Amino acid sequence: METALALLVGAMTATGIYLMLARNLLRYLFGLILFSNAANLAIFAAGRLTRAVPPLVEAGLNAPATPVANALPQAMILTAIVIGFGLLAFALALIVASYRTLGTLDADTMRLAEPPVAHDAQGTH
Amino acid sequence: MKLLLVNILLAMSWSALTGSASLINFLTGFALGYLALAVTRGRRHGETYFRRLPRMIGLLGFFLRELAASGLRAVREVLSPVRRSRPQIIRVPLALRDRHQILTLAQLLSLTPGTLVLDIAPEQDAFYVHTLFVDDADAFRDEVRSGFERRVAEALS
Amino acid sequence: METNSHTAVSRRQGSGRDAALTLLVLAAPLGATLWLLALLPDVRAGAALQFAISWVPSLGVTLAFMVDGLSLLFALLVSGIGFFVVIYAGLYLRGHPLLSRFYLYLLLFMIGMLGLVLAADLITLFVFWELTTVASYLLIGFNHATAAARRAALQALLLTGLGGLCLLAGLILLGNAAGSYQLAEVLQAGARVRADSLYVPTLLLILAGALTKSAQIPFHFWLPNAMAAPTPVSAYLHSATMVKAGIYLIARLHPVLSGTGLWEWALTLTGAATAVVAAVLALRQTDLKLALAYTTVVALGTLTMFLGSDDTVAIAAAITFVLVHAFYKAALFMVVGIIDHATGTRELTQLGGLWRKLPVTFVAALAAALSMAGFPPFLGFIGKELKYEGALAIATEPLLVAGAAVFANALMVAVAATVVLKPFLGRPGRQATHRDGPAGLWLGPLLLACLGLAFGLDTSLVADSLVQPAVTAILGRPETVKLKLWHGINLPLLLSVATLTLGVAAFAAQHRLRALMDSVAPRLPLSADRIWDSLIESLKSLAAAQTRLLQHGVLHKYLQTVFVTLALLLALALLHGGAPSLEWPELTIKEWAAMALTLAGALMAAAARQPLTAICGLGALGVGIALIYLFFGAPDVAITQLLVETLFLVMIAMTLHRLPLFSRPHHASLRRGDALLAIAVGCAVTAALLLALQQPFDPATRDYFERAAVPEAHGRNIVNVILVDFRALDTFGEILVVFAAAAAAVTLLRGHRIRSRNGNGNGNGNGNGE
Amino acid sequence: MSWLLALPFLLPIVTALVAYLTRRREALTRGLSVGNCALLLLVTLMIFIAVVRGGPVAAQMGGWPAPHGISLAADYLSALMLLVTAIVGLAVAIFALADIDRACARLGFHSFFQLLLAGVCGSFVTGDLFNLYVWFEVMLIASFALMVLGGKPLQLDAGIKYVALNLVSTLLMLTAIGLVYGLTGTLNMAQLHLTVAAIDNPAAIDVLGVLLLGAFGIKAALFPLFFWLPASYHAPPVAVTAVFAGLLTKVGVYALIRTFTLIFPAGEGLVHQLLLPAALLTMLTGVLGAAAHYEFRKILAFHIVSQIGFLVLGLALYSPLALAGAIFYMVHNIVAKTNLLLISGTAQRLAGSFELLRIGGLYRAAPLLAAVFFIAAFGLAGFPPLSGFWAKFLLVKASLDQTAYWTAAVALLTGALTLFSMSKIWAEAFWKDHPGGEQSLAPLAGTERLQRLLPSLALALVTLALGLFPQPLIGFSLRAAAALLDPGAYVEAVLAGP
Amino acid sequence: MAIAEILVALLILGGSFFGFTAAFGLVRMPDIYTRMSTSGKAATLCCGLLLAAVALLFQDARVTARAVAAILFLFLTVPVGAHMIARAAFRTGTPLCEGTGVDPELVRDRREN
Amino acid sequence: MNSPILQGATRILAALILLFSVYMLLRGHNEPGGGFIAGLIASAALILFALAWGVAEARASLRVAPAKLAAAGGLLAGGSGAVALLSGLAPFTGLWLFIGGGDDGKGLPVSTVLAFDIGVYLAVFGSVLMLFFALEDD
Amino acid sequence: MLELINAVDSPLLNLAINLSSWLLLLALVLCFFRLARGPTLADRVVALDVLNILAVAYCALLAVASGRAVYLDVAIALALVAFLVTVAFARFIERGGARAERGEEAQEHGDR
Ligand code: NA
Ligand code: NA
Repeated sequence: METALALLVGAMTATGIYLMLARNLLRYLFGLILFSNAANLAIFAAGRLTRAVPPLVEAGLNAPATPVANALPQAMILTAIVIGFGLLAFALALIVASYRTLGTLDADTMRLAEPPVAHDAQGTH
Repeated sequence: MKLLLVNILLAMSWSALTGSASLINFLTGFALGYLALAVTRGRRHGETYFRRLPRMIGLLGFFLRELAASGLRAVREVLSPVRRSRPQIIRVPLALRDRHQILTLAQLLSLTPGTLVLDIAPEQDAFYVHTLFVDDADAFRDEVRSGFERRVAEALS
Repeated sequence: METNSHTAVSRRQGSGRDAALTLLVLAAPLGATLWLLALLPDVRAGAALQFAISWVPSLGVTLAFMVDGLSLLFALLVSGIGFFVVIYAGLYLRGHPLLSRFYLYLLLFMIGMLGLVLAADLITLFVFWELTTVASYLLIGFNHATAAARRAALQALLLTGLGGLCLLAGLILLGNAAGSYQLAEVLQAGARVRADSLYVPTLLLILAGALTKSAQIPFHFWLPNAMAAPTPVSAYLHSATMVKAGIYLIARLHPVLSGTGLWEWALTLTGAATAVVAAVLALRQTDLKLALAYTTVVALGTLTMFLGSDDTVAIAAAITFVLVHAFYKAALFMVVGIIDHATGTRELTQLGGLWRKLPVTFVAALAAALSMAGFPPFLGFIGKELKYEGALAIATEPLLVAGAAVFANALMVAVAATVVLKPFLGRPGRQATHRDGPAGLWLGPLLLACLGLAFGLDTSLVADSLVQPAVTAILGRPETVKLKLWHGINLPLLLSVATLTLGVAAFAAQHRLRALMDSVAPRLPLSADRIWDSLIESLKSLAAAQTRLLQHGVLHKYLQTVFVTLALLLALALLHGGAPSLEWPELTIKEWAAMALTLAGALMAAAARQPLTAICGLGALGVGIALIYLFFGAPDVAITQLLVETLFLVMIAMTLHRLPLFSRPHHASLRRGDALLAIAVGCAVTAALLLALQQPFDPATRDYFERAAVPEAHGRNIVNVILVDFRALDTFGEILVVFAAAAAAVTLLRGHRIRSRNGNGNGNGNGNGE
Repeated sequence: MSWLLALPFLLPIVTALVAYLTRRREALTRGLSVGNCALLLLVTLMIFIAVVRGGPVAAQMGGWPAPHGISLAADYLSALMLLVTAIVGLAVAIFALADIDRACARLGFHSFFQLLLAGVCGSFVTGDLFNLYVWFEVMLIASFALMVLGGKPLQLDAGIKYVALNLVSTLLMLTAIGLVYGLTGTLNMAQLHLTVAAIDNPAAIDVLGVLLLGAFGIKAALFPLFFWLPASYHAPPVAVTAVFAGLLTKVGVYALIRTFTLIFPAGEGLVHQLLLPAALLTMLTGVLGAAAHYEFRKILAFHIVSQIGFLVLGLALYSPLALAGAIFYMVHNIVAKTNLLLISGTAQRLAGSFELLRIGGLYRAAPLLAAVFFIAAFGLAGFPPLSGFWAKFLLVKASLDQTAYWTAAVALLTGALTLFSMSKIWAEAFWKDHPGGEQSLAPLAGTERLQRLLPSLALALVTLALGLFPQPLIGFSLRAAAALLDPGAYVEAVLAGP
Repeated sequence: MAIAEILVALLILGGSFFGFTAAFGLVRMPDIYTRMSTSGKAATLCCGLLLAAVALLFQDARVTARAVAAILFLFLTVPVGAHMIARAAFRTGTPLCEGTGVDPELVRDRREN
Repeated sequence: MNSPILQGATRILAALILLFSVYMLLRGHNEPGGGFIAGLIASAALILFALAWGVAEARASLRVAPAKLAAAGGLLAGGSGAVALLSGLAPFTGLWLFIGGGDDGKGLPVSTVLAFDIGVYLAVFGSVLMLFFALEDD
Repeated sequence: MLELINAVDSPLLNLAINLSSWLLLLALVLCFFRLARGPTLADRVVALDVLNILAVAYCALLAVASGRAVYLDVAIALALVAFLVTVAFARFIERGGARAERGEEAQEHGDR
């Protein structure tokens, strides 16, 4: 089972990176979503898979009666998802603000911080 | 609405008290709660709720029936090899003015076979309805007025 | 010249305070000199005074000092000449607004130099070595407003700094070979060091430090440029003391490192070449200070040349010459300073007939020049005789050394003549604006020049107490050195005569020689100064090219580089360790479906031509992933995934109308490289995951959580128990992230409004924001 | 002890939250920020003393036994890093009083700054791999906010690159941690030390090591993953750059050191072979980048990169002396680099620009500033008797001791080129006259002067003190290095129970 | 119990059949409006039936409450959602399929605005 | 957006969703749910409201500024972790009180853990709203 | 081939569940076809909406099949989500997303 998930993780990572490499920031953002989902799935697979048994203890018992899914990776993923949401939301806000201010979504044309002309060595020292 | 919530709360308490969580038990609790509320509240405040509740249940039944019919109609239309539909957009004037009533009507219309509320006229006095199976636009308008609008008005006023 | 940037008014106002300051500063060299003089008898008796405190015991570094013959000689030079220089500078820079800084640097230098020559620990020595470099930098750049001074300061700093770095490496290697940084132990470990497999690099590194500091060819060019410093600095640092630090170091480590062919040849050849070339260059100069600077280089070359040997006479010659040179050169520099002050120029061609106005200065200059030219009975004569004797005593290459010495000395005679005769006795040129000036100004040069005469007349003053202990220290064996004015007619005397003759001839022909050199010089392919410039330039263009290549400012190329690196690293690791095996997964159809939906959504997003299409793809992907979580027993995750994914997509949809569309479809063919790269990384991630999964899973923590959730944490949803209890800290951090992200987004989206409301505050302006 | 270990992040967090609620009451938030930094200094000092006296200390959050719950742990390295963080934090907090304008303060500067400190402290003190990720994120998002605070076009442009590249690192780190968990079943770093050692699967360990190297390499700005740093550090307000320069990349280096000593000891294996060339290239490319620029902060930014190379070099050489060198270098560098950036801000405030060609005259107009710059800059270039000398000495000696001659050569060359850039700044900003004449220099006065110069002066004194009296820190670094190479005491402290 | 079982079986089969129809309608119907008309309702019904099956199977008040809540929620939201999209499509001029009749009054309304 | 149908539906829906979110929050310790999920659901309610009625209306009906909610949530979560200090326990140690129950744990549970989860709920709720309102306001 | 873990004991119910599962999966595929195909944005949004609702249905089916009410909560969350997405996207289309369909000139250059 994990093998399939591993392949899916690879495929999602690949599509994510492909999008991230585009010049358009919105595409970058979409790629980031894919990549981060892939990372979450990787954690999920890494904790080993168990079919359809949520890590809940039935009322009245002290421990799960049957083997249940590994809860720790789930907790990790939950944390990672929420953190990822925060980061992605910020990235989106950044993109919106950048577009408003810089007038483009093409990251390659954003050259304010690093102007394209090489700095001439012109100091008098 | 508040009373409805209180009623539900009462039903839940009933379930908890009796210790049985079955549906039957809940409904029993609801009925008991309804009675209790009707007694305690009397005529002063919640009068309409007690009269409205049966009508609301009626509306719900009507709604479910329509929904089922609508679903079946959709199935037939989708699955049959021959296209029966005659799509058209009809302007349906509204007699209702209350927001909630308009909303309910729109929901109902949308769930009726082959009809879909596209938009509300600028003066909020008419729906634009997309229909699939209507031959006669005027007949449809009448149907809406006498069927849906009346029930909605009864249940929610 | 240096002081033209401030007004006479400030000069008058500050002069009282300046004098007080000078007196205060004067206490330092005076005290040091007196203390050192008091040590003379002990040292002459052969005692080496030790003083050590623990500094960095973890590294075996002690703050250790030692006074033996060699260090005492140099220390006395430093403090003694320092005394005169401070007096001189107090008047020379009177009223200069930065005089206190000048003294600070000068004192810093003095400390550095004294520490250097007195250090008894290699690392301590290095620390003070670098201190002199820094002080020199600050002093060369003292006239900071002029570009030339800044350039010269930088040049000196970089060159001696580079040398210093080599020296550091060399000293560390030496310490490793000797097993200690303690000088006493290092000096005992000569045989071991010379036999060490790293002897050659050790020696070369140390020499690199010494030779750059002492301005040996090909590193000689910084010294003439350093003449941009105020004259007291030139007199003190760049003739009498600091440049001799390299010489001191060579002498200091002589017992450890000398005695090999490499040592001999390296020092002799470098020294000889330096002496000869610098002598020629000295003659060419018409700026008095520059001419003197080149003669300093000559002197340093000569010293280096002699230190290559381990013959007693050669060493004695070197030591004597250190003294000789210090006296006359410091005096001459100060004389030049006085001329400069009085006339406003140092240009030989514009000066003449100054002896009338500057009679005392003239006397001092004459005495110093005679010593420099090696006329009896000045100490310079003794030094020269000793040099020739020493040169002839050098076993391996006496002719080379003697020849170089004669040639260099002859040209020194010519330069000495030029420096004194033309300005003071030549046809009157630019007039001096005032007379000799206050005594403090001419006292130093006069005294120093007279010392040259006095020591020449009574050699015992220096021979027993200074030269002999120093030679003993260098050679590591008790030596007896006798200095005599008259040896009788011998080969050295004949060489002296030849020197004088040649020198006079050169003086007579100086204009023709200078013209010749001026016509040749531009045709020479190389000058060290120009090479330096082009080195700096090529450094800058290399830096610029590298920056263009790496830090180009194009985001997608940055990302490409990052991912290429990642792919290569992972590929390397996988090739290194072996890829995991792949087995066909056993999945139910619904699991396949969920995965297919996920993948299809991903592909749809990747191929989408419009943002909303991509978002729809992501929506499908979100549902698919949620289903996967659901199928494998993670309902909490599934719900969260759905909610978060949706909220995010809603956010995008909310902002999308303010953003532009993708302008044109991105043809897959255009980005085949990116696709390959992406696939490579994807494969690597899969492989990494599979590798991790190969290991049998250790369930201890999982089991613990399942056991403890209900009885100890009172919760039946183990995931939630982990979140709020077992690992509550993670959750706490995570809500902070979300909070901060929200606040940051608010900042971004509202920032411009708040800013425009409040107006632009001060601070955080960006220089290149336009 | 458990509370003492938690305070370094709890204090700034509470401060951040309260400061955000009260961000419109400026006097209050400013007082909160500085006050908390002072408190933080006290707390970290207490931790430091505790560690010096009794060795590594640990605590179990929630009282859940290690290795199941989240452990906090402070060994020598952590304690030292916490202390330095607090020192830098306090200096920057004071400086920010003058440097951060009202608009930025109202946008929440003090909150984000405190959160950044919380993230940094959390990273240093946690003994749990996933918790480390969380603290990294806290730090990262706070840094995002600070990077774009004020929203100038330049900041947004720089912010895009900063964010875009750092998010990649974050995701790599997350993936890698997930895989480490999959391999070992635990997240506790002490437990990982034991578990990984028992795993005979070099392929998996190599791959995970490389993934972590990539993730932390980006954070630490290692060659060739450093682009985000020079692309962005010149954009935000100076106080922000200063704290970034001091702390952010160092947390990446800390993570590298922690990971590759405790979890995947780097003495062998692929990562070990990769670290050395990466370190050397980082040193060289960084310092060359600085040589190409004439903007105060860009020069400093490239130097950050270069100096990261030195730090990683210490790890790559993997000897007690080398690691001690890296630790000493880290402390020295944090102090000196932060100070240089603070000075750049004051220089800009006085002379009107960060462009060296457009400013000058500070040597005469601001002697105190010149003095502290000189100490910081020459300290950075490794001149004795300043702290950088000992840092350089340790690393060069470590290289030579291990017969890594080329390494030593590159280290020395880098030192020389550092000197080149520092003297460039000195010559252009301080020595040279201001191109606009003396009237272009706006003088400092009163409180502002104090707020700007006091931190610089204090940090310069630290640089000087570490140079004059290096033994305590060198001795401590050697102990820390020994503890890193033999983490038995750390593991025992963590796993001993609550 | 057997009757409940049969009822549940019928409900889920019917529900999923409606679900399938909804999706099929999406593919088959000629324009956006007809697609929405058919699939929205079918999908709602699909969910309703399946949720009813759940309620029936569990016979537990809490489960039933949640199932009823889900059904109510869907009934409230699906038509609104459909209306929103339809309105958006309509307002932005998404083309109607061939042969769609348009009320002349509507044309007048729109012209007035 | 100004769609009467949406607006009308939202009034009811938002209330329902909020109610649902509280339900998810309170039962989260034993069944799927908890502070995260509940917070996200609650914010969905107000986002819906904002989509239908506009942000100003949503803000007004929320009454408390989202930032305050978020920060208060953070402080509540931190504070509930700090309660342990009073008992001399490690930070974030859960303290439980079973009101009206014996040692068998059958009483009504009140715990710092629940307070923590409520803090998470508020923080997520407030933060997400901050984000959305800012994006929508812009 | 198609097996559901924890299926109830009744063979009748099992059969029904299996059949339903197939039907819903098939529906999912069809839905995705429309999602990918478009052609208008509104089409995609409708498809996504239906996809979400189908997922709700699938959750209900899982609840029946596994006997766990947990899936019901997922269903409710999903229903909520589906509605939110639909409203937001509809609003986007109305606000100007349609310009994409009309293929208006893009403002941005060099995008790939
Ligand atoms: Na991070
Ligand atoms: Na940094």
